[in-house]
Amino acid sequence: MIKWSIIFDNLPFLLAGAWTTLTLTVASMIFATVAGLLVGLLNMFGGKVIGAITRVYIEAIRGTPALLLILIVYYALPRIGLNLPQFPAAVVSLAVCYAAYIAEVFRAAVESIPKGQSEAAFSLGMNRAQALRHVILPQTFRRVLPPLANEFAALIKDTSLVSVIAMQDLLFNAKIIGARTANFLSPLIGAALIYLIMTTPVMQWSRNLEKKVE
Amino acid sequence: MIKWSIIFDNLPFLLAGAWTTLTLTVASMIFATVAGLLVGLLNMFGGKVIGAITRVYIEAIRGTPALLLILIVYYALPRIGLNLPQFPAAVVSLAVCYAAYIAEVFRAAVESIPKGQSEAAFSLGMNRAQALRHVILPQTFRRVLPPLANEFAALIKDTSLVSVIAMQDLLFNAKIIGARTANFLSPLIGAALIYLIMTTPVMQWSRNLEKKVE
Amino acid sequence: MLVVDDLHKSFGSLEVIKGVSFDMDFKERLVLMGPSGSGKSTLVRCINWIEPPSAGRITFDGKLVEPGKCDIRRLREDIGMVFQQFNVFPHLTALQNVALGPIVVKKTARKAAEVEAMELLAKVGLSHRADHKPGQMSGGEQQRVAIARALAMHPKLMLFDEPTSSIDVELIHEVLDVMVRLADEGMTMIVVTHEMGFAKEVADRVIFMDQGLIIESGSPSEVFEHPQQERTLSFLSKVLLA
Amino acid sequence: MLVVDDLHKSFGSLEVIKGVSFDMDFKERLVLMGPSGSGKSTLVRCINWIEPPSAGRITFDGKLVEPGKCDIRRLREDIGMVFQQFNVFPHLTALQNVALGPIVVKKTARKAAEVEAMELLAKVGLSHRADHKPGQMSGGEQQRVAIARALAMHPKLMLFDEPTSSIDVELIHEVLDVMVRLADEGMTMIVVTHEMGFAKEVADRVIFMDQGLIIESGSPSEVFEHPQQERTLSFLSKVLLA
Amino acid sequence: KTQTGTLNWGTDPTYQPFEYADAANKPTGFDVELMEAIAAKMGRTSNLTSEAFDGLLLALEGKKFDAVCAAMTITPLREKEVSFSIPYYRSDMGIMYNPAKNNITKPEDLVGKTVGVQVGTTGEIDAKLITGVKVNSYPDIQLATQDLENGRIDAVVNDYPVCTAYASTHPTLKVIDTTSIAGQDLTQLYGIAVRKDDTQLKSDIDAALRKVVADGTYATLYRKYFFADPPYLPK
Ligand SMILES: Nc1ncnc2c1ncn2[C@@H]1O[C@H](COP(=O)(O)OP(=O)(O)OP(=O)(O)O)[C@@H](O)[C@H]1O
Ligand SMILES: Nc1ncnc2c1ncn2[C@@H]1O[C@H](COP(=O)(O)OP(=O)(O)OP(=O)(O)O)[C@@H](O)[C@H]1O
Ligand SMILES: [Mg+2]
Ligand SMILES: [Mg+2]
Repeated sequence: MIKWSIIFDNLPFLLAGAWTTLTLTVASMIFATVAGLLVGLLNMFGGKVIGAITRVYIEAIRGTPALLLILIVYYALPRIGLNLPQFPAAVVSLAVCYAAYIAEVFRAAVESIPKGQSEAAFSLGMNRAQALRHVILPQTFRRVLPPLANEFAALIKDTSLVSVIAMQDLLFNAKIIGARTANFLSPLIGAALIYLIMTTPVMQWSRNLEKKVE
Repeated sequence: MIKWSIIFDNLPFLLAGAWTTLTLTVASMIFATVAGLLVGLLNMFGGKVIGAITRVYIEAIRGTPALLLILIVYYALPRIGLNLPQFPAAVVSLAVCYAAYIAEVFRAAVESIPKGQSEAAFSLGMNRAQALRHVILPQTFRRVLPPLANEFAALIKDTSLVSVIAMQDLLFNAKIIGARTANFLSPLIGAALIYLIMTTPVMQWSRNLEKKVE
Repeated sequence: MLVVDDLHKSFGSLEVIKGVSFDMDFKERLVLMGPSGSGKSTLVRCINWIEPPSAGRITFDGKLVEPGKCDIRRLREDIGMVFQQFNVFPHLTALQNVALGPIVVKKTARKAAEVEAMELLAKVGLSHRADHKPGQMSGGEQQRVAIARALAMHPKLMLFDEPTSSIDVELIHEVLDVMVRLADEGMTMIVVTHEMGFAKEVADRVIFMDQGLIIESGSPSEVFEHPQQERTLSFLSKVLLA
Repeated sequence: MLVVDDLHKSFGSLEVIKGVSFDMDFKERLVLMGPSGSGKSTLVRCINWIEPPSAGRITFDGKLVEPGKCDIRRLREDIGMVFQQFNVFPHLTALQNVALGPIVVKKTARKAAEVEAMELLAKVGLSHRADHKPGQMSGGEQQRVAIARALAMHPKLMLFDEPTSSIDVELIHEVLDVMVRLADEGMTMIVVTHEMGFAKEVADRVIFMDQGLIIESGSPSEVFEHPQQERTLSFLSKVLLA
Repeated sequence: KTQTGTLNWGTDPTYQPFEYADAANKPTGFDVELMEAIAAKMGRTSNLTSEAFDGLLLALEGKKFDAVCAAMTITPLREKEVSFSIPYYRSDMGIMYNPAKNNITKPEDLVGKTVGVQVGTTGEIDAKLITGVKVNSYPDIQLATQDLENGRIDAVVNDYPVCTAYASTHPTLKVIDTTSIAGQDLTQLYGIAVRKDDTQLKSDIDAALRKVVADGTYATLYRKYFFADPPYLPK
């Protein structure tokens, strides 16, 4: 049923796709993390109006399929004059998507710091910004790593959605091999294994970090 | 940029797609929950060999893109003689996928019950099965509801992937409208709104339940 | 009725109980004291095998406790346990908490089990709370439910592991009162506690542990008033000062 | 130096402080007692505005505390607070914990702040722990770090909210010792505690609260030996019995 | 933006023999070589971008590239959005089926059966012309063929040359040639799509295509991929 020779013979092509997947993931993750931190902080401390706007953004993204969002972002960006080449466009659409998830990661981390910590900071005479900078955020960063690693693994997987619109990522190349060799299953299994090789260590790392935090 | 008339004129067609999305979600969720409970219990209490097998299943699924899994399940199942019609096949592939996530939900819930609870049960002379049935599981069910609701929302979104197996779901119909009216953005926005109408209450419900549990 | 002989317990490479031996008679009341981490909880938990010992022998009621040879679950039916964190079942009412053990383990008919559970709740002063769930109860009430739950199995020995140290200071007496009454009725019991008043009033013997060993043992007056060991003296002075 | 006048505090529809008035002088030591839920913590937290009062007036050091008019943050610099749960900063060493307030709030130079922090750690007996993080410390040590941290701001008043009730029984004295020394040095302080020994030794005045009101107030001997109120008597008898 | 040095165009390389990955997994096919030839005649180099078929025109409009050559049939609906070059290929419709399970000799035999098509193709439109046919639309033609082999569907309706290319690697499948369904002429003409306002590019491509036909390159390519002399020449 599975022809290993097909996977083996086409390994360079699969790996080329995996490389696209990986660079796309890393680039998107960087932008998503920066944007997510920003959105998260604005949502928590930006006041009523900004808080509401960022909340709508976060909830709208989290409630809509990533595939649909990517289609919207990918095809709408050129209409507002942002005519990016394929790779940057994919990065932007994934980052727009993941920034919402990562904003929630930051919010959850800040909220998981016991209330007593900020009360202790206030009781020393610190203002909100000082308490945030010197007491809350430093504690947040350790807690934020495990879920961020998880988002990274999720992002590796979600880059496969980009195959639906444009990019020659791992899944796309697997399908191309399937078309050429008239054996659909084998390259997909090969791709699945390569995805696992990429995601499993990240997820394991996330779990280890989580144990350490506890 | 967004032509509301396109969304409005094609609303029945979009809603027909949403109906497919919804029935598919509900049916898949039922199977995934039953299978997930089973896999979760086997993983925790099934002994070493079964524990390892279920662990591999859970980890493999969680580490691979759902899109890829659906392709594999949908196109590979017939080769092992399971030649299901389209809708049941879609349900099976989504259930196979989500059972792994839901198994982890059950595991996390069982592990979140303080150790003292099973110790108290043992100290009364209960065996493992009795402690599980009378003490642990009844407490688990309340804790399992919020994350299950979350998985339900995630499943609504992930049904959008079944357009790759030719199901006419909400996203698929939106794309058809886009092709026909030469305006992609409007029907996609319409679909996004309908997805939000389906997912937001579920996610809100999940959050409310979570607050109650605490 | 209970003989503990050269008991050892390690967690990984950490030896927590380093050879403890003592024995106690039917109706005897034993109080265990010692600094945090000295192994009191671990010792108590080894007795009903909730923490299986690493080495040593325990004889209970004339029978050697050996997993495989004797039924650990039967042993546990005969030994009641009360925890510092109460560990009452939050999804059940007080009545259901107390009746669950007999129904599930002893296969008592529900009706009969509930009748007895009501009697036990009356005994711990909680008749009016029978239909409440633990979430609506104070710590003192929850701990009394836990005691009634243990009693419902008609244990021959009761283990208490710091039963009052998670309870608001003005509710502690509720629980101590129940325990004193139990002792007066002749219950055999081992109590880990730092409540000096309780120890003086109730204990036949006080055992003082440090670093996994029994370093002193005797009647309350012997141990409290004339401690032989430096370590006991220093601990007692700190506890009494506090 | 502190005047609390008809203070009220509600959480939603639940009124927790129902009109509390008292005043205290410079160098006075006040002990607050009362059953769980009587509002002791809430009262103490209202004084430094960590919990903004719903009604009433607080005058501190001659100035009326009014948000908007006076600077609540300046007020908090003058009032040190020690919490039941320590609330030391887990990501910082003992030294950094103590030095952080002066550095961030008073803009003291890091060097100078750390020199003083070392002195304060010595004062609470923790010189050898300066470079350790809270995770590696006992409860007693963490609470002493918290006291040093509060002292680093040179407060005029120190608030203690059950500072010893999360600490192992044999480590409580470490913290009480430090507090007694502080009192001896003339620190003005309000202490919520049920440690009778401490209250008798240190308190100029004991205030007894119940259900959001002060029901009794006087010297320790007055309140402990001749309580006027039924409620005080019953509470004291329970605490003493325990 | 039109870059002078390159001809940026998009296609969906899952459509043998028009565009697909060769053994070295490089995109190749009739369309690919034709575009290379056209670009050469325009004095440019060909630069191919992959895109799912149903997103091609959208991406064109979004200026991700400037032309689309993807075995795309010229239809009035598409002509509302984009301009097409002069037709560069004429195709019939093919019906691919599994002779072990069904016997299909004419389009009407599909009544009561389930037919797989690629979403957004003329195959999809044509299959829907027959009343009583259930149509399943797949994102690419591989998936449809895969499901035909799995037996979930009874036939695949697609451009005839694509069907035959497929059947050549899947010997269990058979293809019939169809020129009309329900009285409708199914003969299709493929065009290269450009944006409506890009009139200069359209005329450049038309001119280059005529040159490719004139110097015989077109016929050579046709024989290479379809094993016959071209029955139709662009003009
Ligand atoms: N499950 C466990 N795994 C590893 N170490 C443990 C475990 N349980 C207890 N220990 C360790 O064993 C030692 C003795 O613990 P134990 O709880 O018996 O002490 P204790 O005398 O009851 O103290 P306390 O008064 O704080 O309850 C401690 O050092 C503790 O950290
Ligand atoms: N943030 C809050 N929101 C709502 N209710 C609160 C809040 N904080 C305290 N309460 C309620 O106010 C009442 C008084 O609480 P408080 O903590 O002041 O009592 P306390 O005397 O300090 O008790 P304890 O001895 O248990 O610490 C209690 O009923 C408590 O549930
Ligand atoms: Mg213990
Ligand atoms: Mg309090």
